[in-house]
Amino acid sequence: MRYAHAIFLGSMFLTCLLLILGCQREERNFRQSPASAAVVNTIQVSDLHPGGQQVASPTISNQYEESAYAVSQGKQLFEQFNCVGCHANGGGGIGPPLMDNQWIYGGEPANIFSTIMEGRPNGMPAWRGRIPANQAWEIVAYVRSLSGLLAKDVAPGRSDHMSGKRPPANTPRQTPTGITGAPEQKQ
Amino acid sequence: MKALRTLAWIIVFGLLGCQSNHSSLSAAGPQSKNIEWLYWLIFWICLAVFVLVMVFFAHGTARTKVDEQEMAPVMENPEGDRRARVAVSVAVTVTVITLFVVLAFSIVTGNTVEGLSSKNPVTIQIIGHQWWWEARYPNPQADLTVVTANEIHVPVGLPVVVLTSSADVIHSFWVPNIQGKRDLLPGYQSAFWFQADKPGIYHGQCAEFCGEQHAHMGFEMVAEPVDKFQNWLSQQRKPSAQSTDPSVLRGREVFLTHSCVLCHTVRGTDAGSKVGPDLTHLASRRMIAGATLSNESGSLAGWITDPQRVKPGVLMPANPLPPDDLDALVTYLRSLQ
Amino acid sequence: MERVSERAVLDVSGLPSVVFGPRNVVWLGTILFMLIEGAMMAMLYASYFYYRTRSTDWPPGVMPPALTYGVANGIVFLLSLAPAWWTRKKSRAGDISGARMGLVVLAIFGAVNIALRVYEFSALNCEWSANAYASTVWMLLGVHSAHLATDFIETVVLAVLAFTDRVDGTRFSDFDENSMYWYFVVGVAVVTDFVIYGATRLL
Amino acid sequence: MAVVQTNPPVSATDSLHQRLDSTWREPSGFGGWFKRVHHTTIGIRFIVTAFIFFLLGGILAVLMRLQLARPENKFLGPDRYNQFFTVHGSTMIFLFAVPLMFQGFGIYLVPLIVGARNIAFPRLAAFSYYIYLFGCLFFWAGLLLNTGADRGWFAYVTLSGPDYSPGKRVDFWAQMITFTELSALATAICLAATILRHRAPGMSLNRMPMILWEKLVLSFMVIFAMPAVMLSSSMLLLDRTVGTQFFNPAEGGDVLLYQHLFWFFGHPDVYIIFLPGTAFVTTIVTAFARRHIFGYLALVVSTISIGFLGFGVWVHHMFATGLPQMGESFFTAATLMIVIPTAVQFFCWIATLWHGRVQFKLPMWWIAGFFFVFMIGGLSGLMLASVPVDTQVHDTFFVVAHFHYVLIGGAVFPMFGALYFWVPKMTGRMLNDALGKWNFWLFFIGFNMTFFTMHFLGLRGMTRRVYTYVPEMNWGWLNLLATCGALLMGVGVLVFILNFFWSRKYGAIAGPDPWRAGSLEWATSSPPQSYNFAELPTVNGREALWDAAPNQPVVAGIREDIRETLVTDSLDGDPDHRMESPGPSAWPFWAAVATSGLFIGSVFSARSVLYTAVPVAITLIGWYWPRWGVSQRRKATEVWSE
Repeated sequence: MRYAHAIFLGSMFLTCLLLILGCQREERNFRQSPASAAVVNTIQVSDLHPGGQQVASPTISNQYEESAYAVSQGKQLFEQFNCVGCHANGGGGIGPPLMDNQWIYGGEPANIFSTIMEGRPNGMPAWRGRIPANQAWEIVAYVRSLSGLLAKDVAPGRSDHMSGKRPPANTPRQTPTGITGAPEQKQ
Repeated sequence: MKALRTLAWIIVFGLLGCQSNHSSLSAAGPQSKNIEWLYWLIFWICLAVFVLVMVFFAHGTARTKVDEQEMAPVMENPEGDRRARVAVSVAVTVTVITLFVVLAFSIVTGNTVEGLSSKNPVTIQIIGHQWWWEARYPNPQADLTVVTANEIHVPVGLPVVVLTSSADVIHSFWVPNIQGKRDLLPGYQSAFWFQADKPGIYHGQCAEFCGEQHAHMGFEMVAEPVDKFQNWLSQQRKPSAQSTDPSVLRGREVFLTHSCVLCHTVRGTDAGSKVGPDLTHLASRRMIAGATLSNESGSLAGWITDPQRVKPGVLMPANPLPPDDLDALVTYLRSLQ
Repeated sequence: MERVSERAVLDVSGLPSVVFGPRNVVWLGTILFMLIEGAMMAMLYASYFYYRTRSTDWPPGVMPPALTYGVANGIVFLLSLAPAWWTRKKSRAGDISGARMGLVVLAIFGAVNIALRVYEFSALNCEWSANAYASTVWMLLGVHSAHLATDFIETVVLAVLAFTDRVDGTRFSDFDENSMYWYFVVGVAVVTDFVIYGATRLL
Repeated sequence: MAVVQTNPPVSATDSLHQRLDSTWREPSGFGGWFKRVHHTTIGIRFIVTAFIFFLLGGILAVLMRLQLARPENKFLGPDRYNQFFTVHGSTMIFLFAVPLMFQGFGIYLVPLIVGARNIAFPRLAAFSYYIYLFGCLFFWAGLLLNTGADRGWFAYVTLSGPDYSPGKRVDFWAQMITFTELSALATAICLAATILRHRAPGMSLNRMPMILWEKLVLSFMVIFAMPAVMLSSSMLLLDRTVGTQFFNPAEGGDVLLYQHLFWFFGHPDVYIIFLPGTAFVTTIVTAFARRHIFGYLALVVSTISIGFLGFGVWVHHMFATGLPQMGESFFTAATLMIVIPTAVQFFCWIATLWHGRVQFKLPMWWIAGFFFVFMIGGLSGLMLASVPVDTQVHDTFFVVAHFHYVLIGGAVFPMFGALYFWVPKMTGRMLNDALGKWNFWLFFIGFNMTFFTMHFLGLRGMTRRVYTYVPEMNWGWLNLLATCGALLMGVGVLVFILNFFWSRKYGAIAGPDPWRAGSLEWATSSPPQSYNFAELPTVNGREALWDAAPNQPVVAGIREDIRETLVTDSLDGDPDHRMESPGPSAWPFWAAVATSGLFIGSVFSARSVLYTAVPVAITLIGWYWPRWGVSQRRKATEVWSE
């Protein structure tokens, strides 16, 4: 019995150590942190170069990609704001698919963010002023999860209202290939 | 009987304060009245049983209590055992009979409570959302369907049927003064009857844990005479009020160009999203934010600017509007009678 | 505490130390394990039929599973009862060479069962994520496969053990219990097959 | 077996003790700690660990009460509050009540009461403890790292499904279930086998003390109930990790199936928690009424019928879901029916006291507390059994009050009684009387202050699991009262801890049988030796010590140089054969480590099961693989039955 307490505390400590890596993934910041607003302001509206030119992707990390809660909020907003109307559940339709590794306007968080906020030619409307910045960042995180760019324990599982053949958590990891070419022409 | 009940509150429970309005024991409908009656029946039975058992336990212990430390065990007491056998048998018989009484009254009351119906009831569709209530008064003519949120009006004295469903997780619809609760299950649709007999405003509450803001998922049930109810209904059918007041128009502009429009509907404008509550007649409601805040300019402004302060985790985002935009928006919303 | 004194004693030194069947405590433990797993499977069957009541067509939106591998595996399961029975009989007699043979044959049967089981999954004609029915049949087959794999590994370990010089009386009773557990695995397999292949078509 | 009169050598005492001790002594040292398999060690480990989690769960309860002390309090916030109430409930049910009442006391007491040297399958019992411990640590580490489950101890879908519960919180909960249920099932097997096959000669079924009957019924309840929750939580986990559709309403999944499976476990589990309490009451009442229990047969039948009926009432947790009314009436009837065996037990206890010679010692105080508190809880249960009333009070604080009256009344009060009763057996020292009374009164008054007020809150419409409430509801001062009560209860528990540590140092020496009670655990020293009994006893009546014949025989002929035990017949307790009990081993520990790796890995990646299963198989084979020397020795000496 003498060792019982030592072992108890020891294993408690070890378990904590092992799990501490994943802990911020559970953070739930309900009130928008000023940081996310700051991120917004640094992003330039990218001047578009149709024709396969590579734009330097602004390297801004999206804090929400570390939070399972934020990604799931993004997922909810993706449906509620009717992104599914054009992009379906990532498979594409009127708009391009989001589950593959082709990113017409870049696959970095900042690229996607400005795609949402400023819109893109051929149908993608600009949402600046409509979607608050933090919600847009949540959507960005979700969009990136669709092609397996997020850690598996952050990406959402299957939906409760539609058949999710392959939930983002089970999507094989892909690398964004950046701007891949001219925007598709509408048929 | 009424006096006895009051006495029970005072004596049995000690001076535990005033009767609350929001209570399953101040019935305002035939069903809750029946349930209240059954509650008190079982209560008195239980009280009697409790007192009896405690008395027997206390007496049984006291009468044979000894203070000796080294007491040898009693090995045999045939006479005592015989008497105990009789006593226990009698007690078990009484228990069984009592349970039958409870069962019978329970089933009868259950039938009465569930038996409420009508050929031509007022029909309300209740859809539970995280964390608000959508209420629809369906009409064969689609544009006459009334859509409102978190405030349900019902006529006094008429049976109402509620068609329940859920948009996301399990919620439970409950107005203690009127009727017991009913779960709203995703994937299930069910019908549920109630009737209010006393006019008044009754608080309702989600009773099944449904996430972060389960605590603030309230609503109000306004029971009013039939003509007042009809007036309310026809008022709610109208599209939103059109005003020429410049500040109202300005607020309308703010509403339509900011994030409000992504989630809310105001009939008569371009705003038609179904994510959040319908705001067409927002100003006619007593409360906002799931019966959490009273519907006044100040609380409305606070709610719009920072809903997460009032209800952390709620799905409405913060809207840090410039002060004059906010004023205009509130003015507009307050004009939606 | 010490009550050693001149007193009556109940002498048990003549009692055996190797017993088989219900007398054996391990037998009781195995039975209890079987009860747990049986309860789990029963609950899964109940879930299957519950889903059945909630759907108008059955199987919903997918093809019923193909019969070939299921039936083949069912037959192999039933045939494998013979080596299990043989192992049991020989173990109780303390016949090590008989028990060895029984265990090896049983392990071969188990390997065939597992191989066929892999094909059974592909013959279910649905992905587990298709709908609740699909998830349930996958789980039925999956849970049973876990039983099968466990008992297969146990059989292999016992077969290896049987060829060492470590086989004492308790090991013989373990061979015996292993066969009994195999009966259970076969029994559950038959019921599960009936549910997956039969009920899916008949209901 | 014939009883023969012999004269064992008188000088045997000391050498017998030495021989037995060298065979049965627990290994010492750091490595030895992981190898111990004696049931007293494992039982105490269970009790201590579960008690620690009782305290942790209690701390969460106090924090929640502080949050609710006044309206719109900002002390915790919804996110933390939801984690706290979920972890509080899950801890109290899965990490405290079942492990302590069923497993801890069961593993500690049952082998002593049946008069055996050790539990059946001691290594499985050790495994059961480690897996439970790892489950506890896993779950609580989650809470400390903000991954505490936050969907209630029931985790209803779809709220707990992948769509509405992002992250790993619910997965932690679901896998904690697997840990603890595996542990409970392992213990159930050990206890059932011990009770059925290791009873002292002469202890036929109709002479088994009530506590053995209760543990036997309980083992079977665990065996049939726990698989249901393991299944539902596995299905939930699969839904969340690999995208199965068990509970997705859009794809044929069903939210009510989850509730059926959960409550098919959940209600029997209430009895799994409450039945040990009744057995403690029976035992303590018998000891302090100084007479045999009245109505032994009735109590046995009651216990068994509660075991059966407990499985037939689960739907009364689902009355508000709107199931067909006929079905609901059936479950009302079943629920009321279960009152009958419970009432029979109460009447038998009162009759026992009525015709006994009652010594009102400390454990009896807790039994009196049990009578008062559990009666209230049971009677409010009567109200909940009635469908119409239930629809009003379901999911309100009335229910919170009800089940705390039932569970604290039915489990915690008897538990404290049992601790005051048996801790002297475990430590060898008596607990302090004055501190014990402080403990009792603080806890009792605090308890009633906290939970009696909740009845009113519930009737006034305060629903459960709310992190706050608006001031207009006028619930503030009742909540404040409840919070004060909770603090009082907390102080009461602290007094117990104080008492325990004080008594370990200064308490009066207990001696083998401080209460002069009748069952076999009092026939050996306090604390018991490593081998429990120098000579295995035989039994002549229900209270082995009271009913012993003047020259009650003891068992002879069991080997002392190896860990040999006696196996008896399930019905009559006649000696059947001798069996070697497994000795110390670290394999159960390693197997538990490997199994935990598999469980924890599966939370993060379903695929990981494929490779984490390998160490599990290796450790299990290592556990099983016989040592060469042992098998050779056995081959040389074994006697085959004909």
